[in-house]
Amino acid sequence: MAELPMMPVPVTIKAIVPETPSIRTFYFDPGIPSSPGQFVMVWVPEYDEIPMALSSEHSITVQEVGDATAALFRLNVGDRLGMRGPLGNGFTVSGKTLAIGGGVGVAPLLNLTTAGKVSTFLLGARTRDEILFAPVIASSCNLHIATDDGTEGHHGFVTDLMDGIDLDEFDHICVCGPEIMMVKVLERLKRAGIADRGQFSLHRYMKCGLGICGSCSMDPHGLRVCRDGPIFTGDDILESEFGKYTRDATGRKVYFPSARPEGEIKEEKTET
Amino acid sequence: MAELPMMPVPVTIKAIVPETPSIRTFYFDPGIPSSPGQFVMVWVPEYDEIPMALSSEHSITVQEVGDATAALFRLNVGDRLGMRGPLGNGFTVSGKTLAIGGGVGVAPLLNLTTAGKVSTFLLGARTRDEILFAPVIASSCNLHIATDDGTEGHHGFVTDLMDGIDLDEFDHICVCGPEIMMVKVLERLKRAGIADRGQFSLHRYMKCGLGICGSCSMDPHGLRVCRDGPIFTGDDILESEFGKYTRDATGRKVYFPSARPEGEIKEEKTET
Amino acid sequence: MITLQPGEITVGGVDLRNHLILAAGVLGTTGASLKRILKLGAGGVVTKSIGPEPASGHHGPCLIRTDCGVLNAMGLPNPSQEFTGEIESLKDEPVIVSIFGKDPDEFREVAGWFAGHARGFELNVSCPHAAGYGAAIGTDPETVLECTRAVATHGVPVWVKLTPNVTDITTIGRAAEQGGASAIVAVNTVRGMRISTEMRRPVLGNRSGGLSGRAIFPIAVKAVWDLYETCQIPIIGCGGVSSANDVIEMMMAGAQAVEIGTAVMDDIRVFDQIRRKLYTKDGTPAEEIVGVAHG
Amino acid sequence: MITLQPGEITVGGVDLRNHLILAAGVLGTTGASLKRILKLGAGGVVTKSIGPEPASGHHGPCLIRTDCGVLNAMGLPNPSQEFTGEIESLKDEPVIVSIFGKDPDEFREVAGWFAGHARGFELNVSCPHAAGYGAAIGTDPETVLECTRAVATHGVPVWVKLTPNVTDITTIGRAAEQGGASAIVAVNTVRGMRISTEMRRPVLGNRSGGLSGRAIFPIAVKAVWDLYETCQIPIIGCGGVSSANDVIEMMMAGAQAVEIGTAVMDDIRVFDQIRRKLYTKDGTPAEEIVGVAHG
Ligand SMILES: Cc1cc2nc3c(=O)[nH]c(=O)nc-3n(C[C@H](O)[C@H](O)[C@H](O)COP(=O)(O)OP(=O)(O)OC[C@H]3O[C@@H](n4cnc5c(N)ncnc54)[C@H](O)[C@@H]3O)c2cc1C
Ligand SMILES: Cc1cc2nc3c(=O)[nH]c(=O)nc-3n(C[C@H](O)[C@H](O)[C@H](O)COP(=O)(O)OP(=O)(O)OC[C@H]3O[C@@H](n4cnc5c(N)ncnc54)[C@H](O)[C@@H]3O)c2cc1C
Ligand SMILES: Cc1cc2nc3c(=O)[nH]c(=O)nc-3n(C[C@H](O)[C@H](O)[C@H](O)COP(=O)(O)O)c2cc1C
Ligand SMILES: Cc1cc2nc3c(=O)[nH]c(=O)nc-3n(C[C@H](O)[C@H](O)[C@H](O)COP(=O)(O)O)c2cc1C
Ligand code: FES
Ligand code: FES
Repeated sequence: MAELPMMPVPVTIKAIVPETPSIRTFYFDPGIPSSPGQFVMVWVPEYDEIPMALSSEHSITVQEVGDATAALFRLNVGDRLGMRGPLGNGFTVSGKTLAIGGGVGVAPLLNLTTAGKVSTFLLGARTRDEILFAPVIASSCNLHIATDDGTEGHHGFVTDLMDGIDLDEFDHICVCGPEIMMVKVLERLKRAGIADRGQFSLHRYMKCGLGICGSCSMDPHGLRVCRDGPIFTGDDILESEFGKYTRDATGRKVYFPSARPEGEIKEEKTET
Repeated sequence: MAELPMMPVPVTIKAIVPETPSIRTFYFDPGIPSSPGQFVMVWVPEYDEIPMALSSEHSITVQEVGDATAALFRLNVGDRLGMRGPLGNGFTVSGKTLAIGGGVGVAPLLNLTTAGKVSTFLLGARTRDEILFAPVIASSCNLHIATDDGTEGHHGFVTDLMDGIDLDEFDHICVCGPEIMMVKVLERLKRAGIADRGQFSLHRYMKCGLGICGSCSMDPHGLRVCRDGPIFTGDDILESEFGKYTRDATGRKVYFPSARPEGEIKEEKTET
Repeated sequence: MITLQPGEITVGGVDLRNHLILAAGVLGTTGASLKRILKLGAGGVVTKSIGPEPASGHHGPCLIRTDCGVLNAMGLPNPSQEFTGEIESLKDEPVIVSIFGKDPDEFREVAGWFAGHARGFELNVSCPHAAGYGAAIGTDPETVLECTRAVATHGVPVWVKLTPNVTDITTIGRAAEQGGASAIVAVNTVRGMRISTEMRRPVLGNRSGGLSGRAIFPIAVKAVWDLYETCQIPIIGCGGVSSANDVIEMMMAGAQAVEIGTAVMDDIRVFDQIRRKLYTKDGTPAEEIVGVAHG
Repeated sequence: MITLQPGEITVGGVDLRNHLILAAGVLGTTGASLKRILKLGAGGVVTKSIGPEPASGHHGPCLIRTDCGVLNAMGLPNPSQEFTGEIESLKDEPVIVSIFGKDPDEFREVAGWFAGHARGFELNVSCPHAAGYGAAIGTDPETVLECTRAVATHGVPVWVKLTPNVTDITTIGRAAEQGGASAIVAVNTVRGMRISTEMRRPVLGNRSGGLSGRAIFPIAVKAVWDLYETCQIPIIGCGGVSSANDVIEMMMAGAQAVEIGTAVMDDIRVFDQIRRKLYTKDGTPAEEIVGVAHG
């Protein structure tokens, strides 16, 4: 792998494109030579440094969720950010690829799609306004949309769209979105006996991005999302904390709402 | 140039060959990949670290003159030394080369000679017993010998041998020996208008060998013998301290016996 | 290269599988991560430093690579008492729990939570970038002595980890020894800072931090050397170790074992890689190596 | 990159041709060598440290390369009073004479030899490997104050060069300031050691030495930062500077100029190389850069 980055590289914001009410794409220069699925640690001076997927070598696509992202949203064209990256492994695809994205998780998949590596894209959003990148995706591949509220495409979850597709046709299924959604995808792949074809882009709390601090370690194998990932194949995370809990900045466990208090999903039951 | 060396590399003494009553060659392993004229800093544990030309990639040829060389002379086959090197620039030759060596100064020239780069060798020594490497030199090129006491070859100085040779025939004249001898060689080259063809291997007090401490700096240009040298072309050292004084470990000047108290050689006068 | 005899060892009252210990705060936030490093060849592991309250640590950037090193100011993020759950399943493993507090009482309290599980404690009196903790305490011999004594009451071996950022590290080492430490760990990170010239501000969220990695190896060797000349208890070398030869070098300076942190960044398999080179059946007994450079 | 306006500057009472000064002990043993470095673009040069008696320095090895740095124990070799002859011909050049002694009287005496020639003095109270000199003196604020005061009597600007090997460098900086220093130079080398595992002994003839070069750059930046927060007199940054960006970084930490030593090893033309990148006609005035990272 390439040399790990050193000091943050200063980049200048060249354009800010509102994508949805809560998501903006920040185009910056110089770009970060990278491959789809890799991420950067974005330094928002005076606030924090946070991980962001590269939606292209010249952009990050950000959802405002807290302090640092809010600070980012207050920046203007001409302002500067510091970038450490590219980090992580990225997607590894060849042959026929299905992409499944939900919410801002579409960002790393966009990069893969515009590279011409995706043949079919299942795109999910809460509502019509929150659909990300539909036109550009539609121009590169076969796009199917689902919205929770039915305002566009299929009325329901993006996972429902998987039923209308012959999963077995695909060599790779690249997935990014809310963890609960990704768990559902993994369950389906597992049932189809092709969990190993799934490539899931994971989010965990990250401090160093270089595989040294341990804040992004996952149970039970201690895989580091920043360095061993952020992309993991489905079989690597089948019997893991994935979908059950994550950790906050202190290292304490935070359970996903759907996960039981014991932190265990009985997969068969929750699915039926 | 190659990476500068870091920690001393331990080598094992494989053979010790007495060359003359005061000079021995220490063969060691592993060898130091290098080019003729380069040197090493030789660490004699418990004593000191001293500069020595490589007489081959696997050997140094040492004259006992003081503490560290005496300690070296007490070592046996199987003992270890530390080597930092190769250091310095080495000789740069092509075409026809004349070598002129005196005393232990023959060492770096041997390396050049066995590489087949020398066509004629003028070899000087105090007396017959002190003649260094005559057989091996004679087997590679044209050898002329001079001894101060006339016990072998020409009775007189090695510089006298230059009179019997058409200097102009040679593209390079590589020289190493006592500084007073080298000065005489340079004077002759200068008179012949070919000072620039001379390559002189210089000795100055060295502490770091890496061009940083400054102990080997020469007047008046501040050339560092360890890094800019140890080989200098004649024109580079014509108007310099060369032949006049050197410096001791404290940095104080030490005048050569033949040099005037003012530290000036009036070249024309001393020669005539 | 000189090699060592393989086999279990005991250092500072703690049984270890080999001489290579994971340093505190590096991949030590979860039980799973510690287990992974043990599986990858570490002879023992030190946990992330645990304190009296859960803490998120400093704002980012928390860590940057520098020339031959890493500069970090994590700010001692830790889950506090909840960490007991992380290491429950590691009861039979060589786990040393690193702890910190602002005074002897806090040290004793935090240690109390782990007294049943930990094979040993390592006192972090040396982190250079957490106000009121770490080096704020570890530069004063008297406080070090008292914190050591407070934790020693639990009857579990106590290692005291020293900061190199003092005029004379041996005064602190002697204080730890007098306080009842079973071993000294030297050293924690060297205080440092980098500034982003483009942003016109220090890079780290905390402004300054601690330097680790190969850059500080000579500094750590010197600290171990000095401590070996003054203290009787075992010393564990830490700082920039990244090869089998570094391990031998630390041991010749006086260390009985080493801790390795930053080198996992270059390759998480570093323990296994070093182990393969360090041990051979006909290797030298470690006793013949430790401190041998003192002549 | 941020660039500076070219032109002469005055720092700590000394007029310099630019912000880049040759550090003490590096290629500073002869007048010719100093002249060469000036010709190659240095804005000023500091000589080898000169003491009360000629000294040969430590036995070798005196210097080895390490990861991103150099470890040296030269042992303050110097020609003593005879050095006056070396710099006579440099009367019109920006030459700062580095001096050392074992007490205020020795400092004053040595300074006296050069009072006519030197544009300034730099007091070496910080060399970590010369028993009784250097850092042996520079870790005690009171002694630093007195030595500074003793040399200041000559009426020539006095820079005091500090060691980073102390618990709190600002106490020493303040002492220098109180003693009448015109500037503080931070830092000298960081104490360190390397051991040859094959030889089973420390490599340096003196056993331990001082670390310099890029490895210590973050340590030096932090020292400059801390001093800037406490002292009023100008600070000159030293330690690991090897690029134009490093110069700007040191200045943002609070330095008005920098000294460069070890970087000459990679390329003796380093001053010229940095100068070409550092200065542009439309560069920023240095006043707007110095200390700017303190916000
Ligand atoms: C590999 C990776 C890629 C990501 N890509 C994107 C992307 O393309 N677009 C996008 O909008 N978001 C992305 N995220 C999530 C993004 O990092 C968080 O939304 C952001 O850090 C929130 O910071 P905040 O200060 O605004 O929120 P806070 O108020 O600090 O926290 C809100 C939530 O964000 C998460 N978070 C906060 N800090 C971090 C951190 N240092 N590391 C990881 N998670 C954190 C936590 O879950 C936290 O509960 C990615 C995360 C990872 C790990
Ligand atoms: C580039 C170079 C190549 C050399 N090659 C050879 C060689 O092939 N064979 C050989 O016998 N000698 C060679 N010498 C000379 C050799 O380095 C000295 O003879 C040796 O250092 C003497 O050490 P000592 O402790 O035995 O003597 P000391 O008693 O210390 O000194 C005797 C004299 O040796 C010289 N000397 C001592 N230490 C050093 C030092 N660190 N650097 C330079 N000179 C020193 C001084 O002129 C001194 O007056 C070379 C010197 C240089 C600079
Ligand atoms: C990311 C990181 C986090 C660290 N956290 C701690 C810690 O929590 N407690 C502690 O005592 N030392 C901590 N340290 C210091 C290391 O344990 C170690 O002393 C130092 O890094 C030097 O060793 P190394 O060069 O092998 O990394 C940390 C170091 C790093 C790089
Ligand atoms: C070979 C060498 C010799 C030195 N000699 C001296 C000296 O005589 N006096 C002094 O104050 N500092 C001396 N130093 C320290 C340097 O002046 C400087 O403070 C240190 O090397 C850090 O700067 P750098 O990283 O740019 O080299 C020496 C450093 C080296 C490498
Ligand atoms: S963020 Fe530090 S190990 Fe992954
Ligand atoms: S020996 Fe140090 S510069 Fe040449």
